[in-house]
Amino acid sequence: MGNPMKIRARAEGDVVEVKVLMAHVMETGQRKNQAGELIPAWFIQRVEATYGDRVVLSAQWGPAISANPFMSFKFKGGAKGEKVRIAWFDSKGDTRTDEVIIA
Amino acid sequence: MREVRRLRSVVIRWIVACACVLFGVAWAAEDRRALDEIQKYRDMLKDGNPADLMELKGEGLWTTPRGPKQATLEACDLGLGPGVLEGAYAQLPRWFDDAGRVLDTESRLIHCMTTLQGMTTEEAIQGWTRPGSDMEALVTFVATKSRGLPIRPSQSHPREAEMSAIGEALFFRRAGPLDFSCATCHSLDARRIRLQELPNFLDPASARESMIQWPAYRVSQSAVWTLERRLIDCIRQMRAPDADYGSDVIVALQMYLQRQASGGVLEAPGIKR
Amino acid sequence: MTPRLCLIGGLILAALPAVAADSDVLQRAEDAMHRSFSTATEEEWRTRLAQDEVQALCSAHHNTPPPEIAERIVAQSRTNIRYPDDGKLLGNWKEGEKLASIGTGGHIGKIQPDRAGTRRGGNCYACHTMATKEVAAGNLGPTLTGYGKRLGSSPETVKFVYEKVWNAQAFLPCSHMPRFGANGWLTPEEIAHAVAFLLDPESPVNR
Amino acid sequence: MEYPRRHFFIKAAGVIAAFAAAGWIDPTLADSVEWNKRAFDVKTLDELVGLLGGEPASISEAIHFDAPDIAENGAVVPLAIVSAIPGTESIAILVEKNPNVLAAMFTLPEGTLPEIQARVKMAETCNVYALVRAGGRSFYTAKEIKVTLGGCGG
Repeated sequence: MGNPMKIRARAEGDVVEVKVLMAHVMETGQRKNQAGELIPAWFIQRVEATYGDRVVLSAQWGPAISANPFMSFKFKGGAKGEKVRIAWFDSKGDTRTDEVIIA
Repeated sequence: MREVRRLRSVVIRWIVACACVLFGVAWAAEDRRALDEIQKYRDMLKDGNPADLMELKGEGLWTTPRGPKQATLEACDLGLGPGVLEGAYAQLPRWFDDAGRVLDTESRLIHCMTTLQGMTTEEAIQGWTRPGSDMEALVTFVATKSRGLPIRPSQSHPREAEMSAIGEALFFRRAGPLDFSCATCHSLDARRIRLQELPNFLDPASARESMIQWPAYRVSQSAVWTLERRLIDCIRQMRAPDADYGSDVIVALQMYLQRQASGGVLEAPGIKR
Repeated sequence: MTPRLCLIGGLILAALPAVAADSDVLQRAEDAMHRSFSTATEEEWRTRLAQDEVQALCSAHHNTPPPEIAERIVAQSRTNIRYPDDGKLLGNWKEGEKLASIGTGGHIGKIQPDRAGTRRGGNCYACHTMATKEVAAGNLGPTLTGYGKRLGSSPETVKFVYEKVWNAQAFLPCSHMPRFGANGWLTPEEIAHAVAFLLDPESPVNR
Repeated sequence: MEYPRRHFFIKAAGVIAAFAAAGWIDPTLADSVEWNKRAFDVKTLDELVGLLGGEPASISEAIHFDAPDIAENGAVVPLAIVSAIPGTESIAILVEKNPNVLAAMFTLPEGTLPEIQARVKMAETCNVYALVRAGGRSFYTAKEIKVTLGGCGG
């Protein structure tokens, strides 16, 4: 299920800025271990951000996104005190969802 | 933060000044641009330090009943009394009567995990060489509880002064096929390995600037490293065999470095190459 | 050293802050070493952890040895210089260029040893600016850009540069630079390649 | 791991379909709950644009691409992209010399600003592209980022 994300969401006027850190190895499948064997790929493939029922961002990622990914984006129409929810889905079928209250 | 930036700009100016005298203005401009861009790179990474994830994980480990005794670490005494976390990291390593040794953060946590939770040492440090290990998470969590406080390693026991003196001797101790010691890279001002700026641990200002950042997320490792992990790797880079985790050499070096950096206000966790 | 020089040396020494560590602390540091590398083999103790005389002297004096010890180090460092079998001290600069960039090799232990067959390099760029096209050059040592242009390539110069790379302490006692030849890190042929990289007019160091 | 995976796909498929129907998602980029393997297998910017449809991408100064000229480590290269192209629907990041060129595609539903920050891995010094899709057309800007060697080298 993975470790918790760290999400920050801040409203300024009617624009909410969301910053997300995710705990994930983002293994490319190209690296070798000490024994010289390839380490299998394992990375987040899709990310989805929702505000209430509204999708505010969806993303598809490849293994070239850095380990422990960080992303930020902004959307209009969010209100303080409401929640933003982030979900990720990885190449092994793992998924994790966390949410934060907009400050 | 302002002081750190000012220091950096002083360092950059110093490098550039020397370069101008020696090799001409064009070369210096190029070098400064490189350092400026690296500074920009670091600034862009500051917001959203993945080490924050390890702080979260460490807090979870601290408050979760674990080990054969199913106890949490909340009664662990890091030197300021059972359960007192605020400022404890900033004053380690220190002498502990109950252990009869000078201990650093890691070895004190091992002590708590074995005594309070009933773990073996092997269980306590399990996976410490791998990214995201429990020990790195716990140290990160403990260190953040000293954020904003000055580094002030304990000076209450004569064995602490002895450890610091041993640490200084080890700092200068050259050995191995490349004749390296810590001082080879860390006893001169404004030096770099490739583009990597090196702290000069003989200069308190430079020592502080470096030490206030540990534990740090290391982008080259995609992982948080504690100072202990970093020192063990420095010794590996010097082409020595592996030093034991929590061993006296590692504790003594930390004692010396923390003393050199006394007064530096902790910003942990930092972000480093 | 003449008596007069000795006197000056002694005065300089007296004026310097005491840097030599006291022998009791040095002994305790050695004891700490012996307690802290439980997995090291006997060979590793001999070749990686124990100090030779020069290392021990430089450590004890924090790399600023008093004159008589400095002299001893230089004299000793001049005794064991070996040269390539074919006598050519100027090798192939292209090979030297490769060696200058390679920073791997020689890592041991269980945590992150080098993979079998990892090339061992000189890692010159870690500490020196050489060809200007390499942006990521360190500055622990002096810049070597245009070195050959400045020094030329007379036989004396070639010999000096070869010996300097072989054992920097033959010229500067307690130099931070590894004793690449004396320690067996690079072969005489590899050092000749490094000399060519520094001095050959065709080398990017001099173009 | 089989069960949760199926479970998630079924659930997520419903959600995505609903949003796609509402017109909030660019169908060429995120119309499927499946990862777009074809897009991530492309070897060039042109190939990706071909896959997305429309004319070849044109270079645009309306895409502001902020990143350091030199990265201290290729494992983490921070990027900030802001598009001033009206009707920006998605932003993709491509790294020219990576084994797989496409690093990420962000789909921006209505109400989401065309501003993205992310961090990518770079195998070596090369161009990084920000590719913007708007009204079925493709625009891009490029920036060369140097990846340096740091540390002790081992």
